[in-house]
Amino acid sequence: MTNLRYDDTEEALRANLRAMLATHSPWTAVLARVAGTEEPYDRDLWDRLTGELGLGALAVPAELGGAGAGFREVAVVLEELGRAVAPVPYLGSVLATRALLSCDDPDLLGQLATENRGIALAVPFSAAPGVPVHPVAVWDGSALYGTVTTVADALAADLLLVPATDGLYVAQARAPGVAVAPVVSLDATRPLCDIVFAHAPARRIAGPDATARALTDALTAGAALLASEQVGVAQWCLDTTVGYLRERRQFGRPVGSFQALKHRLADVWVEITEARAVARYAADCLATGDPDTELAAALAQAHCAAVAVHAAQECVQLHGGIGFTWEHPAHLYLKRAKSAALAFGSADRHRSTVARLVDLPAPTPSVSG
Amino acid sequence: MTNLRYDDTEEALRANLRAMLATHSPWTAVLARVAGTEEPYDRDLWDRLTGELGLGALAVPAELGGAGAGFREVAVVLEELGRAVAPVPYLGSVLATRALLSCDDPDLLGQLATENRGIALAVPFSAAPGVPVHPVAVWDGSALYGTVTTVADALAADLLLVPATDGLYVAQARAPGVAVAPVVSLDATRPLCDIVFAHAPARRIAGPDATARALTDALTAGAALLASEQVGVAQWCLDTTVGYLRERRQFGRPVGSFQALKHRLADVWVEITEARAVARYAADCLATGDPDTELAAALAQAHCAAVAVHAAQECVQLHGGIGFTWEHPAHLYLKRAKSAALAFGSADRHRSTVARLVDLPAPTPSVSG
Amino acid sequence: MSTDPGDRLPGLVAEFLRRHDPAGDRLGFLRARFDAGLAWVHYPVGSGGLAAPRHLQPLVDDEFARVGAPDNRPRRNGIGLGMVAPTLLRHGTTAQRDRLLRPLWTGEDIWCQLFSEPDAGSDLAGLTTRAVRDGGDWVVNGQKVWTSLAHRARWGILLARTATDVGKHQGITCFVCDMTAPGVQVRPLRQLTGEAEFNEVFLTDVRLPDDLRLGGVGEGWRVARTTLMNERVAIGGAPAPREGGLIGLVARTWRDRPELRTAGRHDELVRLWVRAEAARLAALRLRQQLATGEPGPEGSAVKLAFAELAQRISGFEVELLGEAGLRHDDWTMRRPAETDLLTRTATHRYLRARGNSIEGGSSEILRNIIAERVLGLPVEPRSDR
Amino acid sequence: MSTDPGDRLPGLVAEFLRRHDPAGDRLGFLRARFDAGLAWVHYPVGSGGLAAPRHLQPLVDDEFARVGAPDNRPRRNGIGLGMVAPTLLRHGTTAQRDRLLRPLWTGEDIWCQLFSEPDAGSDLAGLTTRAVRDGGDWVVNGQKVWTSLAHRARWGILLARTATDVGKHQGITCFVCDMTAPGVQVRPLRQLTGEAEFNEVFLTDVRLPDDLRLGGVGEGWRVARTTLMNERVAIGGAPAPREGGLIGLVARTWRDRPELRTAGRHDELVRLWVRAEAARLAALRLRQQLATGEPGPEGSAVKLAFAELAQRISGFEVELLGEAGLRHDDWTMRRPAETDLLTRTATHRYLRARGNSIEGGSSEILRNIIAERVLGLPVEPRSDR
Repeated sequence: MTNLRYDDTEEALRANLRAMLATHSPWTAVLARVAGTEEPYDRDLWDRLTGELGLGALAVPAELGGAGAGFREVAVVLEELGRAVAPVPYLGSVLATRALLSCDDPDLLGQLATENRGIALAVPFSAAPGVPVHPVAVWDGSALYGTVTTVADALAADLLLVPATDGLYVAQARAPGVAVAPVVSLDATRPLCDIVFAHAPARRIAGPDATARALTDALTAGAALLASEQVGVAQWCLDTTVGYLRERRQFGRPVGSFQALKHRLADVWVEITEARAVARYAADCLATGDPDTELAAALAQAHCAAVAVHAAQECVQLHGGIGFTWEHPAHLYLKRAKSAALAFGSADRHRSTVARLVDLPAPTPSVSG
Repeated sequence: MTNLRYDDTEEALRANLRAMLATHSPWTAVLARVAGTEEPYDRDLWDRLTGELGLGALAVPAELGGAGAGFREVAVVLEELGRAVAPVPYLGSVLATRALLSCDDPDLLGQLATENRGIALAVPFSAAPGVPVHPVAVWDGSALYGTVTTVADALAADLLLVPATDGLYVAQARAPGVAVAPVVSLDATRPLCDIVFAHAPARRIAGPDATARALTDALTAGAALLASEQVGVAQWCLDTTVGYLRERRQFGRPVGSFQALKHRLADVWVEITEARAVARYAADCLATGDPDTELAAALAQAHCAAVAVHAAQECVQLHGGIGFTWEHPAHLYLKRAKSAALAFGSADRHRSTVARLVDLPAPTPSVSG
Repeated sequence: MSTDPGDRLPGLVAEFLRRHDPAGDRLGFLRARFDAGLAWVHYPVGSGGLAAPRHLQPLVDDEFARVGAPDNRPRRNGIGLGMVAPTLLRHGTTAQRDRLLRPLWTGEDIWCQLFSEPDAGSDLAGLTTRAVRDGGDWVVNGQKVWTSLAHRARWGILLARTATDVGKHQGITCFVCDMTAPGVQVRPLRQLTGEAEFNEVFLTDVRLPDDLRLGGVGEGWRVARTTLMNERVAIGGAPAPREGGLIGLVARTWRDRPELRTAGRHDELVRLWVRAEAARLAALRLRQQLATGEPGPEGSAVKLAFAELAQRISGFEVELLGEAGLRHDDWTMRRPAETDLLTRTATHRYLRARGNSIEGGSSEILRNIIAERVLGLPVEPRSDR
Repeated sequence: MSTDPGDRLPGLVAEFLRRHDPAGDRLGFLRARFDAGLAWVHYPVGSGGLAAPRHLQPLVDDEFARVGAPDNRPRRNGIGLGMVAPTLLRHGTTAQRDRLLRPLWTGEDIWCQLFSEPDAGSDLAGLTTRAVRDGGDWVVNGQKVWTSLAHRARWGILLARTATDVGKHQGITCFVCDMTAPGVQVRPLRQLTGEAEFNEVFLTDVRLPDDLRLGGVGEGWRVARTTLMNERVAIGGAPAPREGGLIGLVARTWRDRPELRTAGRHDELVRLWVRAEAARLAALRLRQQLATGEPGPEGSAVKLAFAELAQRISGFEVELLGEAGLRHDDWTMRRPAETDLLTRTATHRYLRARGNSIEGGSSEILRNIIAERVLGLPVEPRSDR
């Protein structure tokens, strides 16, 4: 039977990671970075996470030099990174890893795991599982031409996995012919970029069919795992709001004693409780290769995106004026939550997928009125 | 400019009617009738309303013997009847009157106004404006065959207006060949029936084109005016709940002082404020023949139905256990509100109409994913 | 032989079945099953169990079902099995457990719950039913309401005020009320569906011997909490397969009747399906977490979501049906044996579901509990304690 | 000649335009228009009006607009025109009205509102800024926050505590604060959009002569109520044509970009359109009811609905855009002259709209006001008054 709890290993991983993030990436540091440094990623933190905790290769099989853990652990990592809105390219690296696992390219995977090289899948962050992405063109089987917009985590990558007309290619991100241009992102803690390939040298690692499968697998994993990040975001928002309302006094009493606010926070708690179960289910399906994975991933994004947005909106609202300022971290979570709602396709698209998979057909458009 | 207020004449009409209903149709009487008399309508009350207040012919032009008032006044009457969930066939008579006005049959209209004869339009209560109804068959231009189900207010009618294959017919409801069978209605205060015509004598009063127009006009008027009834229902629910929560004490204080409940009732009040503006707009458009009438009617049912249902549900909920009993009147309003949400087409259908009229096209079903 | 109870249980069931004929005397079979510790395996030995982990129970039930053994008709005695039994287990004396648990489990004794009062409402602790000591007895006077099964019940679990000079929560004591005792009068209470599932119970000079007191004098509120937390889990938390509840009913209507489909309703239906599945997974996750422990305030979330979903789904169903949604089946006053949501009309489901957020702890009370006991938000200023 | 002001006004405007060249000196023209009573015709004669019905104002404005006359740039001085002017009219002395209303109306004097304080939050009356009498002056010390336009303002309407030995509402007095006075320091306050529309204002030994006191000593709360009720009407109640607000923007995107359409989004968009139109009609109805009177607590509903709609519509817009919704335009710290919701990205609108339910009376406070002052529900038990 599917296991929706966190097991002891997962709880230990969570505790380690949370402690490291508390020390090395408090929200004040994230805010300072967002507010104006040149470097959008926290490279020191990323080095620690990949070096000390081995997160970069968490999902790479042990025989290829990876940590050999599963997607359940990856999900716990994402939950904690979401809770800290940590500016590290972890999600992008998981996505690329999942694509490579489907391509069966053990050399490249092994290289990634042992050399800790950054890698990203060059597709728009909004690309949804099962929807064809616009491929770049190929010249003579060895050079790429074209543009991919709004890519997540590619700014930090050494290697790019690029869906092209006749298969999946790997290119050096800093090679001549590759121009990576930062984008002003709604969520500045997850930098996005546009990539222009103009005769960029590249090597083909999979044919068209394997590419389609690898993309679907990667984007499905992205949708399934992002749900855990969303749970982390939502939980931080709830915890922080509860903490604030316990202390803040108005009208001669703690604001948290006002029943209307209590009931709204109780509702957020119920939503998070459900979102966590959904996210755990998605991670467990992914980890065990359950045939329900496609549904679980669609369910995850049909449900958890709105929960994170709602929690973040309530966090801003119930902090009152202070929550509307740049100096308070609430907006980092609001922007993360709202951006994540667009990642891997909107909830609306995932609901269509759910409907297809569970046989709830849309009306056939015949009658009007 | 459109007038969204109530004018002095309308307020006076409201005051008279409310006083009469308070005296002759308190909720205790309505409940007793619903709980088990043979006669679903309050015939005494209906006689008073048509006789003393002349409501039956309110919308019939003065030159034909009617009261010559307009649909704005009719809307106020419906608001008060909704507030009292009064078991009288007023809505059905308004619907038939509107159909006759479109058919330009002054004789029949005059007869109705002066003789106070009950009349109903034989279409399902759920029939929506602009959607073709299933017509009954005609034999030799003078007899009807077929079944019409779930008709409102026809149990009380002397005359039936019947859409048939080649036009609109008028039939005696108690003639041989007409079988009117009561239905167990969700809203027992608005009795429904099925009607079977088996060689029922009838007279044609309009051809196919005029019939289509008359039906659209009647159902549009129904949708527009029902909104006022829904406002009356919602307002009663809010007023009654507020009154109860002001008195009821729990946990050592008035229940109405609990902020979560206060905020919910404030939200209901805001909804009713908006629903009243929408309902007034629909009534005013109808009264002045505004070209926006079709939109106003669709807007009315796209918006006001849910407001009445929400107010009734909150009324049951916030009364606690007592609101769930048969002895408390809240359920009469809940059933009225829920039934009204299906009358003249669901909110979903009216939203489609809004979309068409204001040029918000549905997607063309081509891309899947 | 393994000492893991999961390994031992199938053997115990098989052994039991060798000795007892499932096709024989029904009551005898059930009593024997109780005595063998195969009733609720997580209960102590002697109280129908084997002190085994709670999650092994389905394994045992499945095995008995497989061979066609009679069950204890759990839906006929939901209050007894779901709420009273855990309360007796935790707060009852050995004598009370020995006397009451077996006939409860076999279904010989139906139980009801005598907590709610008309004037107290959600403020359960504001109850005014009095129990006054008279020698070795207690004499009870008062009125209870919303008592399902009172007209069939042998026993009721009763809260009564035994002291008025202390805080309102401190003055309450819990009793087992003998529903056959003189002075107990049960009247049907008709609800907005037209049916009477519930009752009003009038208690007039009802004498209860002190050995029917459950827990200490003045400790009734603590006892009631066990009952109530189990109630919420019982109401919301039954393990259901996907589409096992109301959503499955609506989904089947959708699949069977293409003419009802519109784009707007499609979106609403899929939203409801997603929410129902999320709630189902949350209930499953809670059940996995509670596999060994007792229900805490988290169970409130499941009950809260269950009520909201039942209301939204049944409301949607009525609208989906269009013309048919205007028609009801029957307003006749009836006394149904159990809440029947699946075989009657959509209108009945819609109306009955209104009660889901009132009965067994209103949704408002559950939100208070979550806010205060799970989130730790401050209580409201109160003058009554 | 008719005595109906509706008949007289066009003649008065024509007469005025014969004597004053709309293409001439802008300020001179506006001052003359004020003096002629054509500024706000429902104000008294001498205060820029003619004591005419309020609903005639658009008629006058349209006539001036038709001939291309300069207007007073109302959006640059929203607080002054929308909230301060009615407050001065109701609570100001004749001398104050004579001195302050004309330059306010012409736009010579920009106004700001010095009510909110960091520690008081929604509990506005919990303010701690002190004003102490010193001879003919008052000396003010404290801090204000969320002050839009403070960096451009000539005057501010200020609440300060003048007594601490009375109930917290009774100890407040209202002043007109000279923003050029020594001791007034204005600092930008950056909001989550990256911009700084608002300011913090530090008041250090600011001396205000007693003739800048607005209303009686200790009557500041009553004065503030006039300001706040007008604020809510000003924020939510501007008469708009159909699709005049954010919904029009989204509707145009929908019409222009068929590739963004899905069935689910269609349903959501139409629901939002319906709600926006309902809110617009409600605001219009309120305006018709208030044609002659002053705004009451009912205006809170309009502001509440406006905030919720702005948030839902802009949130929908971001999701509708898909990939483009992930991209923002600019996080640079800026000092916009006015809230600009229509020309920037959907992401900016979404973020800025979060403030709509906080500023100018939070949605929570507005619900309290509706519940208590419109519905008459009991106030919460309070220990602070």
